[in-house]
Amino acid sequence: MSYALYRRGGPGLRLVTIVGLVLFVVWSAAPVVWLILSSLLQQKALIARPPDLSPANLTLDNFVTVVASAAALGRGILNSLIVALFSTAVALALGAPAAYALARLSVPRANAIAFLVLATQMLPSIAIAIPLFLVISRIGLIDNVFSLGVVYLSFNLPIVIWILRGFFLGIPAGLEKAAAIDGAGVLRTFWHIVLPISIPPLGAAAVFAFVEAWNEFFFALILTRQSAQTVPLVIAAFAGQYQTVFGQMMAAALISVVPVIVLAVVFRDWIVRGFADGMMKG
Amino acid sequence: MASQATFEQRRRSAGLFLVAPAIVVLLAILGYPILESMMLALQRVQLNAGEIQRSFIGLGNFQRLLADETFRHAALNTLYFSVAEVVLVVVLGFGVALLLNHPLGRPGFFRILLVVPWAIAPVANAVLWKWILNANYGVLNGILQSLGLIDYYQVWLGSPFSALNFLLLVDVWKSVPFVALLLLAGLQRVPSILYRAAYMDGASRLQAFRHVTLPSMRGAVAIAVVLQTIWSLRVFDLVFVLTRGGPADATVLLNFLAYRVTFNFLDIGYGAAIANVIFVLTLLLAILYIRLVRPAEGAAR
Amino acid sequence: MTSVPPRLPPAIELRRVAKSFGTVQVCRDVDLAIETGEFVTLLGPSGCGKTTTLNMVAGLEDSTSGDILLAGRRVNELSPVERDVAMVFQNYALYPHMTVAENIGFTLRMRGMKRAEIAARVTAIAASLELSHVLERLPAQLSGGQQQRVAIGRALVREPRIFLFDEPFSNLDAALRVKMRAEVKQLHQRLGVTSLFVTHDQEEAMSISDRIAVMNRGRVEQFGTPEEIYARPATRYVASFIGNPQIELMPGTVEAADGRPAVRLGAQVLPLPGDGRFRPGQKVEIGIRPEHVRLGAGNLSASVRLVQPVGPLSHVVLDWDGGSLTATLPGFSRLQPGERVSAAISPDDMLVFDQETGLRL
Amino acid sequence: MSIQMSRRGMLQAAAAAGAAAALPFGLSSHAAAEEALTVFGPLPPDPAPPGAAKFSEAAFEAWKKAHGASVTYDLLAWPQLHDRMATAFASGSAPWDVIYMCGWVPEFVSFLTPFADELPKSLVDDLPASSFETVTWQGKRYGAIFTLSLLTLFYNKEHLAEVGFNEAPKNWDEFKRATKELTRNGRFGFVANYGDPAGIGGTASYWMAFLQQAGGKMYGEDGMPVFKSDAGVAALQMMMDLMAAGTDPGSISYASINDSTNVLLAGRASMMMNWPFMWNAAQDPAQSQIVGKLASAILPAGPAGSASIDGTDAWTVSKASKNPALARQLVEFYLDAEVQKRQALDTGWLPIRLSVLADPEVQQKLPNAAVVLEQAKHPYNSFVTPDFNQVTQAVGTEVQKALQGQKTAAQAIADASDLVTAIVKRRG
Repeated sequence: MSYALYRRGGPGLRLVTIVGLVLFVVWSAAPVVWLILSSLLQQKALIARPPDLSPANLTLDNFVTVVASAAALGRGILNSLIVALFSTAVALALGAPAAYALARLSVPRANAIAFLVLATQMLPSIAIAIPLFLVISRIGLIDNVFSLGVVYLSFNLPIVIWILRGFFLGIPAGLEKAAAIDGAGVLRTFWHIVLPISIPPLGAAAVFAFVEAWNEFFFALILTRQSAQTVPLVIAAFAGQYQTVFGQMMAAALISVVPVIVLAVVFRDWIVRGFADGMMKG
Repeated sequence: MASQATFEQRRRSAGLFLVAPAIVVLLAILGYPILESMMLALQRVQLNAGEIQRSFIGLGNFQRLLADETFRHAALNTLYFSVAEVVLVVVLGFGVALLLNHPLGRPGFFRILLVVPWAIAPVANAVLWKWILNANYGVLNGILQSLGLIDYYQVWLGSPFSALNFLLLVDVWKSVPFVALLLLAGLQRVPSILYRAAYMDGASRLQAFRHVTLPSMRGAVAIAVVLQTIWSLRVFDLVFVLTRGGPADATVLLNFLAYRVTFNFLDIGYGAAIANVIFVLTLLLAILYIRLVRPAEGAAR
Repeated sequence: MTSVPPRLPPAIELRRVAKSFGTVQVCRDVDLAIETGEFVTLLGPSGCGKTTTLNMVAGLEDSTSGDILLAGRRVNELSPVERDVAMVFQNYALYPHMTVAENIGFTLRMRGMKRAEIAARVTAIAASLELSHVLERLPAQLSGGQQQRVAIGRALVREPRIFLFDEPFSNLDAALRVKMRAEVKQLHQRLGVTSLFVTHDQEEAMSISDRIAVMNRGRVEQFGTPEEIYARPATRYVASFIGNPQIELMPGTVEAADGRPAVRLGAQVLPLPGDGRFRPGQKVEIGIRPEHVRLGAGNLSASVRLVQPVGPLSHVVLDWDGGSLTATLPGFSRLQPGERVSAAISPDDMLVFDQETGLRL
Repeated sequence: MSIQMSRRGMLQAAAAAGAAAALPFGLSSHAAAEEALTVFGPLPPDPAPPGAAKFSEAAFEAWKKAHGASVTYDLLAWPQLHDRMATAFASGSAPWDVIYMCGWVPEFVSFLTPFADELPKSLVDDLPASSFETVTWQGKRYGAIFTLSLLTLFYNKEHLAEVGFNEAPKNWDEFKRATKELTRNGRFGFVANYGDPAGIGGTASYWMAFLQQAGGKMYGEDGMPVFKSDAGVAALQMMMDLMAAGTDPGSISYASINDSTNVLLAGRASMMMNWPFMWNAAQDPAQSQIVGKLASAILPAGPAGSASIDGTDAWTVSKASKNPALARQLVEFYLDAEVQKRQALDTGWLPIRLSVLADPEVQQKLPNAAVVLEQAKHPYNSFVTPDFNQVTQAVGTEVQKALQGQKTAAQAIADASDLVTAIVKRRG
């Protein structure tokens, strides 16, 4: 068996991989397909048994209605974009240097600090919601997209630090030494060497932070009123006490997924593949 | 213009300079709320005459927990849910990562598809699954019946055990993508030279996986496990939408209980006590997992 | 009271330099003075502290105590760039995201040199290293030898005062290693830049160095020219580390035979040089290098156990009363295993070490 | 511009917004002199106020102009109302003047002002006296119900006719028999949402309706639970019997009434207990397969007659309001007879004013109005207390256990009684 074959696998592994990929596609896509169908069907057809998929029931009404509510959904998307981009950018800007410091710069008690940073995530958000609301309302920043974005740092920053720290720990020490010899100080080493070779994990961390901020519901519920409402609240508004307008809710959900999908398309290489395989060879 | 600090001192001070902003920001956001929630856990809080009245009762809330059967029940549910979720998510996530790392799984399509379950807003996700799992008009029943796998429509969320496991299934579905992403990035960091070495050493593919891939993935797996532990203990919206903790408290997880007690019962002190128990429990589980995944702490250095 | 003529201070000087990580002492009181233009190798097994010493000279690690001087100036607190040293790393440590040109030019960029000048110098260096055609490639697209040359080019481009090499050839195959060794030596001869080289390969060290510092457990056991190290090892450790095949070491006791000192090795008694270095009853260890064992004449009776021809030479392993002994003979030996031979060793060729201190007597 | 989340006629809403923006700017110069009110309530199709839901918009504009007031709506999906309110109250910064409540008056009473005591007599006299029960605490009236929302029985006329019922079951025995006979052809006789134990419309509140039908009460004069009685057990036994007779087994998993409503609307169940909003939903061909087949009746009588529970959608005024008088006037406007009529005709939410309920136009458009009015003649106590959520959580969970066969009715009621006693005592 050649090495190439060894790495790629023979027909057996190939079969297993194909079956696995098919299962993966079904597992990931089936509920999403149903989501798309739901958004295209009248409620009447959805509650039929089995669901009545006849073309007569297909309609774009749900989308028309949802898009017509552009005031709410549009503002929600805009707010979510601002909150998510702000929170992601700040989380990376603060988190990447911190992660690097905790991974490589012999900061005293780095492991303990890193663990404490993570430990902040172990207290449920429910527990801090009321005190947080109190503080933010005292300073008059309720219903403000940026205060919401700052609150999102409370979970985005620690996770970004943790993800990146893991990767920074794996960077060969020689690179930093070479940079030091080449005359780059710590900050320039970080900027010119560490960050460029960490684009894949940075991409993953950015996508993570963006998605979490984009979809966050609980803090958004408590800390916004009308003007800073984010997309999840707009979506949730389709589920009332007595009626859930399921098709419209799914249509709104689909629309709200688009930016994340765009992000995934743009970042799909960076997220995981990064540079040529074996970049870290040797 | 020599600075009077040595190389390592300079690195250390640069490190402090780089780590400080993040810590300061975190402290500024979370410091007071965390301390406050710990204080609240020691208090009895009542809404009276238009304001909050708080009285210090020491460990009274925690004593109450000991006698609270719902809490015990919720703790057991949570333990099962959390452990099962971490295992399932990491194993499935690893599987997906391996698939997408294989040349056949490289096309960007798979990677985009991977992100989708995670990208759907949890609110919408929970409602989507509620409809899928509906006992009367749910599409899962429809599909299984038309495939001949079931004779009658099943009440998936009707019995305690089944309801808890379907809750688990939905959360696993939503959680796998990120962990897979993390592990995929980790897989691509495994130096290919190690596989060459394994090949030279005559290791079978399985042995190479066991002795090259797994050990190299320790760090990534550790992060995935710890993060997933934290998240699985924070599950709330799914319970809120899918089952409301029912039937008969079968799907009450600790975080949902903390929510219920705090926001539905307005028993804020007691709710804070439950939240703090979750905190301690998460901390212990995280430490345990870290120990399990990294048996030799020094070996990684 | 001799008057010392004014002379340049050593290019690199270490004074009682020590380094410990927590309770682990990696380097103990290392003293070393390297003259300008010298090519010095730190030689020793892995974990002996040689790389740490190199890193301390480079400014990549702090010393716990002691002084590091470059050209007479204490540099303990200086950054690597202020020390004006260049370094070639084990595994090359090329920046994976930069092209060859960028890798080589990075250090110039860090000094704020103008783009055009950087390009000119990179081009020149690349030409001298036969890298011109790969300048726009990423390191991952290069062969091992090319990566090695890029690493050297990166060090050369800034024309440093000192070159440091940290096991630079350990990833290369044997033939390439020998070739690169020659290239580095020629480079040194051409440029005459003070160089400090770290390796665990004694042959590499012998072939490339002006002087060698043999390190063991954080200490410099001996610092001298390759010849001194080989012919007059200061310690038993140095003797055993240098030389291929390894020196034979045999414990024995000093006796007086016919009024001359001799050493008893098992049943055999071998004469020692009569220069008064030895006291009867002294516990010693005798080291005999293979090329000093002369076969066909003498009073040692031995039998052939193994014959290993290596081309120009043959190594013959012998069994005798004192233990085993290796002899090196020119050409292809015709000896057969089991054959009995007689051997002679000149007292002057014997290296005698104190059994307790390991120092050569 | 406040949020316009009505899901119907969204285009009109957008058009209206455009029109508002196009108003001559002279009008807005009065802004400085305006009194500002903020109203916190649910988004339609849950019962939303004029201007938020599409009714009485012109009248609302006129009212604002006449009172020199600006009104800002802070509207939220109903399921999230309680949380945001709880957070705001618990943090001591609730910025609203008029607040929607649904059985939460006792819970939040300390943040409210008993404004309803000052409502004009003419208005109060036109409201069912019993409508104040859920908004009265310690003798003071803190809210005004604005829609008569009682549980009644909704049924599929066609299904019932198939098994020989020309009208709704009148009593428990008929109810059980009908359920049993209707359960056929893959359909179920009855469907409910027993998934969520707590709150109004939760499992416990259904049992409370049965409890009153059996002649029982939740609390005694001293405020302690008294439902550990024959009536309490009989009520639960009735639910269990219905379950066995042919309640959709999925009922135990339906966490919101919407889940079970869909079963009835799909024609897959024949009867359910539901709120007045059901009527319009069933007539909408986009979501209903039983258009024209729905009928409504008062709930079947138990040993003590028919009885129901109250949805208690009410307007309250915050204690922190800077302008409580204007806030009260706004609530009076919401309860204005003409506004009430438009509310009924345009949104399907029944009025609370007796005169409007008796209006022939209303009765003709909403045939169930008469039924609800009739139901209102029977008891419909929802037994709200400050710890209503906690009590219903405890009771509802025990009821769920009994419905699943984990406990007998007597056991479950005894356990529930112990739990509720502890809750009431802890309140002190």
